[in-house]
Amino acid sequence: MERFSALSLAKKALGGHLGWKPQWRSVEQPKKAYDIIIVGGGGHGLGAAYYLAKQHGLRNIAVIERGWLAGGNTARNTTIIRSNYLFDESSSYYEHSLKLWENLSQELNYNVMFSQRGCLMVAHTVHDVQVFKRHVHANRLNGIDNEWLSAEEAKEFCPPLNISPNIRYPVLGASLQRRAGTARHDAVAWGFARAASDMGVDIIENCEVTGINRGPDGAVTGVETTKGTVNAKKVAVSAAGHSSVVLEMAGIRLPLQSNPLQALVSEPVKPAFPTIVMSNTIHAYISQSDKGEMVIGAGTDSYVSYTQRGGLHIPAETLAAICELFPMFRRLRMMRSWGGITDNTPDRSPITAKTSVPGLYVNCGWGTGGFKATPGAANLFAWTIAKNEPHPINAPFTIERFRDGVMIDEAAAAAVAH
Amino acid sequence: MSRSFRVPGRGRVNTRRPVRFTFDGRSIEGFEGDTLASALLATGTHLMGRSFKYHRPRGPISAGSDEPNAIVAVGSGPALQTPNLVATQVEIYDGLTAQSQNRFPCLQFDMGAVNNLASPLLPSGFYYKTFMWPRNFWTKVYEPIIRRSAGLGVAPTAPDPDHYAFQYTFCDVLVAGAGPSGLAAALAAAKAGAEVMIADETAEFGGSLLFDRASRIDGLQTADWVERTVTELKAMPNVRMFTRTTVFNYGPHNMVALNQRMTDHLGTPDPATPRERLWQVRAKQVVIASGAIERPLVFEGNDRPGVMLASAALTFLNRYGVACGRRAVIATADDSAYRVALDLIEAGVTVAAIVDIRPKPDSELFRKVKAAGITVLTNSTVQRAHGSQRIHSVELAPVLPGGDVGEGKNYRCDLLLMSGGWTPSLHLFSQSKGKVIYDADLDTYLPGESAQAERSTGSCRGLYDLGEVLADGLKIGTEAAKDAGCDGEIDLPLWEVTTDAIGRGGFTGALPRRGKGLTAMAFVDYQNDVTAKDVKLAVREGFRSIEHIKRYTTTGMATDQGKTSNLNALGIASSALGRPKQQIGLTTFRAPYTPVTFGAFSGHERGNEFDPDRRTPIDPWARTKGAVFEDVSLWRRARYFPQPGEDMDAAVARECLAVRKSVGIFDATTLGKIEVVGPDAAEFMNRMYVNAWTKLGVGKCRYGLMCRENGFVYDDGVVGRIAPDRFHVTTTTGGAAGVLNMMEDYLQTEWQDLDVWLTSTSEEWAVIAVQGPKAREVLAPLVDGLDISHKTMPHMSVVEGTIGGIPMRLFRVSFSGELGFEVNVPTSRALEVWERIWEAGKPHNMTPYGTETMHVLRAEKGYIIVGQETDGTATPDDAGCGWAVSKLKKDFVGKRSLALPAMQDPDRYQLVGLYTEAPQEVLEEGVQLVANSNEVIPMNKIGHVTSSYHSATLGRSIALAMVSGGRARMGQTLYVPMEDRMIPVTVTSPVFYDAEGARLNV
Amino acid sequence: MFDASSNALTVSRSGFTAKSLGGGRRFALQGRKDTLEGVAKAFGLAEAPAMLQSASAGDCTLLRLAPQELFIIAGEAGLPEAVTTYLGTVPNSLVEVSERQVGWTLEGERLRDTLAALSPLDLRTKSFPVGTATRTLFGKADGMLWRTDENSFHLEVWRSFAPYMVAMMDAAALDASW
Amino acid sequence: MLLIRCPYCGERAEVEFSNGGEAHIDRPADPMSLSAEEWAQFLYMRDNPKGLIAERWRHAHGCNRFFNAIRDTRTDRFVVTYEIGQPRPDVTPEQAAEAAR
Repeated sequence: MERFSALSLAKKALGGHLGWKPQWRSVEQPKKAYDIIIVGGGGHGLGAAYYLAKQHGLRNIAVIERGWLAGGNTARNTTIIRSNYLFDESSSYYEHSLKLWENLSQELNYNVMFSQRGCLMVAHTVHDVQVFKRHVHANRLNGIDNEWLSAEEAKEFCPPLNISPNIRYPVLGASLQRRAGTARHDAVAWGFARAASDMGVDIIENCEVTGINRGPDGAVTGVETTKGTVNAKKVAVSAAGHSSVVLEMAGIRLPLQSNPLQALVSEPVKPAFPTIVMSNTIHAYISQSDKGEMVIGAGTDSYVSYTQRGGLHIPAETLAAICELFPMFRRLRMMRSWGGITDNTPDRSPITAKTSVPGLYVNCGWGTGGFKATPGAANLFAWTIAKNEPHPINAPFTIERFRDGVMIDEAAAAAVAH
Repeated sequence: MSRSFRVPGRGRVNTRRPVRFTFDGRSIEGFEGDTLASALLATGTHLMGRSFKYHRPRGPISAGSDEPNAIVAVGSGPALQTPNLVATQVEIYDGLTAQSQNRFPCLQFDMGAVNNLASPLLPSGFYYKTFMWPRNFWTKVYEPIIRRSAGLGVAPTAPDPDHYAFQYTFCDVLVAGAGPSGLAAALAAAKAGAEVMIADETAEFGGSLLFDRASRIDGLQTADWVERTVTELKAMPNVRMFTRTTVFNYGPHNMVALNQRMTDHLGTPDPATPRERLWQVRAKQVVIASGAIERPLVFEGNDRPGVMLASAALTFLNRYGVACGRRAVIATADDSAYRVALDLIEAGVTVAAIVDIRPKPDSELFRKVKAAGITVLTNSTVQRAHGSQRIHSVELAPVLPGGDVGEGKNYRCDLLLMSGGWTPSLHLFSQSKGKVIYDADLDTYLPGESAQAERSTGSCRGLYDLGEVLADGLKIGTEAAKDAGCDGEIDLPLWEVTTDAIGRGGFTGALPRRGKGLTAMAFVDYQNDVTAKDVKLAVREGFRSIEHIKRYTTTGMATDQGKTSNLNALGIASSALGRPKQQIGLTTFRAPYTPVTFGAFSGHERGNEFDPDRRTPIDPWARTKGAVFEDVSLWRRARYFPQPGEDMDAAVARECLAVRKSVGIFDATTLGKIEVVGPDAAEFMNRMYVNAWTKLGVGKCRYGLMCRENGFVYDDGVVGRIAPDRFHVTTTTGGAAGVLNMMEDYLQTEWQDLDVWLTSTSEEWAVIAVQGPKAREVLAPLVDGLDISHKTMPHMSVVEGTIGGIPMRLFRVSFSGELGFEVNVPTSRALEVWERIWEAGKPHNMTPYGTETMHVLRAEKGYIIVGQETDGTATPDDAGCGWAVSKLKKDFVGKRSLALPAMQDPDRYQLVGLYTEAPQEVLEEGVQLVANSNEVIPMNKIGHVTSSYHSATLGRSIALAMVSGGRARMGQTLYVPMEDRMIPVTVTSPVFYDAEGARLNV
Repeated sequence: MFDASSNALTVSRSGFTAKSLGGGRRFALQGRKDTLEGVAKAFGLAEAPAMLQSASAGDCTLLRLAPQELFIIAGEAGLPEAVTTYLGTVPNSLVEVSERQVGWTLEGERLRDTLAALSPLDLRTKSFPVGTATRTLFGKADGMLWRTDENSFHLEVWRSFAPYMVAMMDAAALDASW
Repeated sequence: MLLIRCPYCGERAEVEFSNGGEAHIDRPADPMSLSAEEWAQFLYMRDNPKGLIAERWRHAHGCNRFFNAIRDTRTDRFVVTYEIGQPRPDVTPEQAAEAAR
């Protein structure tokens, strides 16, 4: 793999940039067999392939993607990265990921532009304050940075914030995780693809998995695809909103619902917003991209849909909330909006686990929060696949937890999985 | 620059109404009807903006909403300066102020243009390859620099004073676009009797007919035909017409969104006028008549000011009366540009040459141009346009057999027009989820099969001949009306159309050039500075999907969203990949069609109307008493009633003591109330709640606890049995709607056999809680002879009666631990009753108290608040309410889950009380607990504090906590780790006061 | 404008007025289909109004807001004796909700445009003829709308939503004139 | 914004409704007799089809009735809505094709 650097860029510039090679090998036709097939070429799947190769020495791997690489939720989220979750199980998982994010550009030799701009979670009610303080204390004792700010301190950190007592839901304060941030979503997937491909992983685009093959003993033997049968002893599904569809091919029902989630950006403006602000109470999620666009997450539609769109009333509601918190942005304009398919579990926590079918693994249920977990989930999923048992961090995130009543209910605990 | 480029006798601007405005501080005169771009061009000014990345000087290439270059800020002041508006759309008025953007210090000399010199180092994706060392430099050094140089305009910094309107509406046929096909379709549909809406994004109806001087319809100039048609449409009662209104979003089920701009074109609008109105239109049928956009040609220097689309020059000339230069060269791959040449000549502009990339163009127009003696170079290309802030010459060169480009010749010009053919606007069609199909003949994508009740007409489906377009509009309009159920007799007009016979043409991709052009910059996406080389680089680096190419290069991602660039990017990618265009496909068309103001989406949902502000009937009284309020779901509740000089702690201590010692009055109106009525009411309650209800006598109350099916506590409240078949159920304030919904869910979908019905009575009854040892003394004289003695009316009973003649349901219940009543009275009479009780309470020093005191009083008694002690993960037993769960019932919602082993785990978090070692130390709510004082991070947490107060009654602090195995830890010392110290606490019963309940039973 | 205890919240704009309704009582009556038919007969009607339809009987108006629900707008005297007598004989739920709701008579030539700013309901006469009644959403408030005449509606919301409703109608009425 | 046909009130805008998840999941008559596995199937496991789904809606801001619908989750086009208690209607190939379009 050719190293990227300012020097390599300058050298190539002399040659009119004609000397660049493809960032990853595009494999048109899969081999007959691999050790491991990863279904889903998003950030999580590509990352899992990378860590399998890098940390577990397994290189005979195919990543099979139905469409174009990272065209699903990796391309459709608002790139918020944070780890200030309430329960130990969650915060360990997301913190594991956040730590990987902090070195990811260097590790992959690909600038994923992880920008630790901090994430303010705004409290509007006495109840919000209680809940956020519980988060702050729980995080602190886990060694995860999260602090409580008064409304005035929050405004100092984010000057556009409207802390007037005269709005419908005045800001009573905010929690701040300074290490939280945003990253360049495509870059993460491309960086993983490049590094994985360099270690021998085959990346196959435009190839849809149409069946999961199993042997007489019930164990996985491979997959059927639109490019033919591909054999493997291990199949790992990382298909986000389509996880139910793929797992159903092996007869596995999941506690998942796929719902539309919309997001939008404004036209680019000069730096006007220094951080990430989230308000779960009035549903406003906003940050400013390096390009200058205000990146805004809207709510989830309540019904199952794979259309990658939703009603206009959903972003309208979000924009009303944004305009209340930041009334100077009312004249900004929506430039582009889009929808994704989120896969939601009943407790709004993910599943990264073995399934009841030997050799079949699943990483799904990330809902609206999968992007932040990309390197962490990939890393732990790789561990689970390689060792056929979970890492202690993802051990609680099984399918069986629903049967056993040991949920990790971040939603019920009044956190929101954004 | 001062010489005018106005062409007398041309254009639709009102030359009798001069309009004065400023651009970058310079005072300029235009005319009514001008856009900012046309008015500036009329002074010879092309330079209007700077590009995003390289800060290259730019002028407009288009005359419409597809313009990528001439992006300006309009208005002044921190609130009103609006960034990123398109100069070709901004209508001028007296006093308008406009500024160029993305330049420092000024448009003519921009320091940022240094990026242009460094451009060899800044190809697509350069940022992915650099800025990684040292690690922390990204956030601190590199990123801030990148951010400062990115962005276009400056966001306002003060709140927007304007307001925005919103409206739902319905129609039979919605026509998007009022060019020739749209007008024809609207006319046909309207004549068929359909309710028609037609909208156009510009200030005038007519589209291309407003600048088509050559064609005639029924012998009329096209603009006159427009006037005739618009007049006819306006006279029809079933037609609504909208200018300055963009159809920007085609949603599911034919819900289409329009944005109407109402005041931006006015100098001094009435302040009551909404700035914009967002329409949500449910249309039975939609006719898309969105037209086509001319494609630029991709060659070196194609972004120099003075280079523009041929159709733009024609528009500026014929619609605005402005010649965009004195001496033009036209580069084309399409016949339509020849018409532009003829019109320019007629207006006195010199056409130095026409260069046609096609080997053998031939059309009536071509012959006309030749006949006019204009130099036409066929099978030739543009090698390079010269100039910096304005083009001064262009090198035209022959394409040699074999495809190489020969030596060319420089042509002097101040205007270089280009036409790469036409790209049908598929945005709305694609948003409707229709699939686009590649048309080999036209070498472009066209609408394929419709996914919704929608049709495309005119040039957006590849028709360019005016006669055909008008006929198509009539046909499509007729069909749409018919499918909308309107098949009235139609007397369709037959229009006689004479027009230039437009041949076909078009080109996508980069023009051929001589040499490798390693340093040549030929722009595909103007605003984002994406060059042909960038697209090729992306392909070279392995980005093969058009979506990847778009993302890697950012082509099509600027404010114009690729209207002029997408097809050229596709063409270049196609050659680089060696795959035909149809195998590559287009990127998704994302809404909105053009940017839409945030304010238009939020409408009147702002300020206090952002959400309903629900107040109780006692609210005015509380305000006169100086109450401080808090938001609880949609309600505002009085939190405490400070007296002069008191803070919250002091007020709450006083209020608490008053209730404990004498009597307090509290507004509990916001509690949810549900009347559960029917012969099967008790059975229904048995199934919904964990408690048993069958044996609850009429006139008695019981604390009810409700779980979800997962076994976790969902809501609670006191329930009174009013009659054998009638329960008065109360819920938490925030839970009212959810509980009713959950009850209806089970009732309607699982237990249809039950004869029981639910009615919300939350707002039927206002609730006045009178609590304290003196409560009975206060109330007894008021209740019209009702016996409310302890004997007749013990704790947890309910009786119907009157209070001062006003109907009342009187509950003897207590959330304070004291003797207490809750007086339920009709909401409209509540204030009256409240004041009567208040008067009666004065001798007892009755004290009004708020939610904070309510919380302290109940915490002293160990009563939970659902949502505070519980968080959706607590079972009844966890919350210390195991006693409420019926052991006898075979089933209730949540019972099966409660039987899971995990629900019986002795280490579950259980409700306990905590005492701090220092009695005056009040713990912070939400702090965590550990078992050992020597824990280090990461600590083994065993619980957290859910409620914590100073108890004036007990003269010390108290806290409630959920602690792992808590009930087995009584007397243990636990620790609260704060940043600087460990606070020791002792585990105790959650009931701190009157554990035996003596005070309730008096 | 805020006085939640008062019913006297009105809107008066050119083209749109909302006048507070006078007194009267309200009953939510629910029961199985036969019961609703029986009630209709007790009111002296041939049959219960169909879904979303209304019927008048004496000084009572019956609105069929749900298959199992008749919403009754009554005078101060309440329900006729024949009705209460009948209801004593069959399973049903009769709950007085006179205090729960407040309402307005809406009139004016911009009535439809004003309501269309708040409600996604199709109020064209052909879709929502005189006599139609339904619950729907106005902005973020639930409301009960009954068309009493070509250009006159009867609107009720839960009491605490009245100030919100008035503020929103007022703003919408102003916008409707542009 | 979807247009949803309430079986009682006719076509109304989506904002009047709330979605109630998968339809035809009957609460077991005797939950206590179920194994934990069976109980979890009832409580949490859901069809999440990419294609036709039978789902519940509630006309929350209208007649307040629950009803069922068949919808194609690839297009959000409804095939039919029907009252609670009615069996899941058969969908003809023509209807399915139209919904998938």
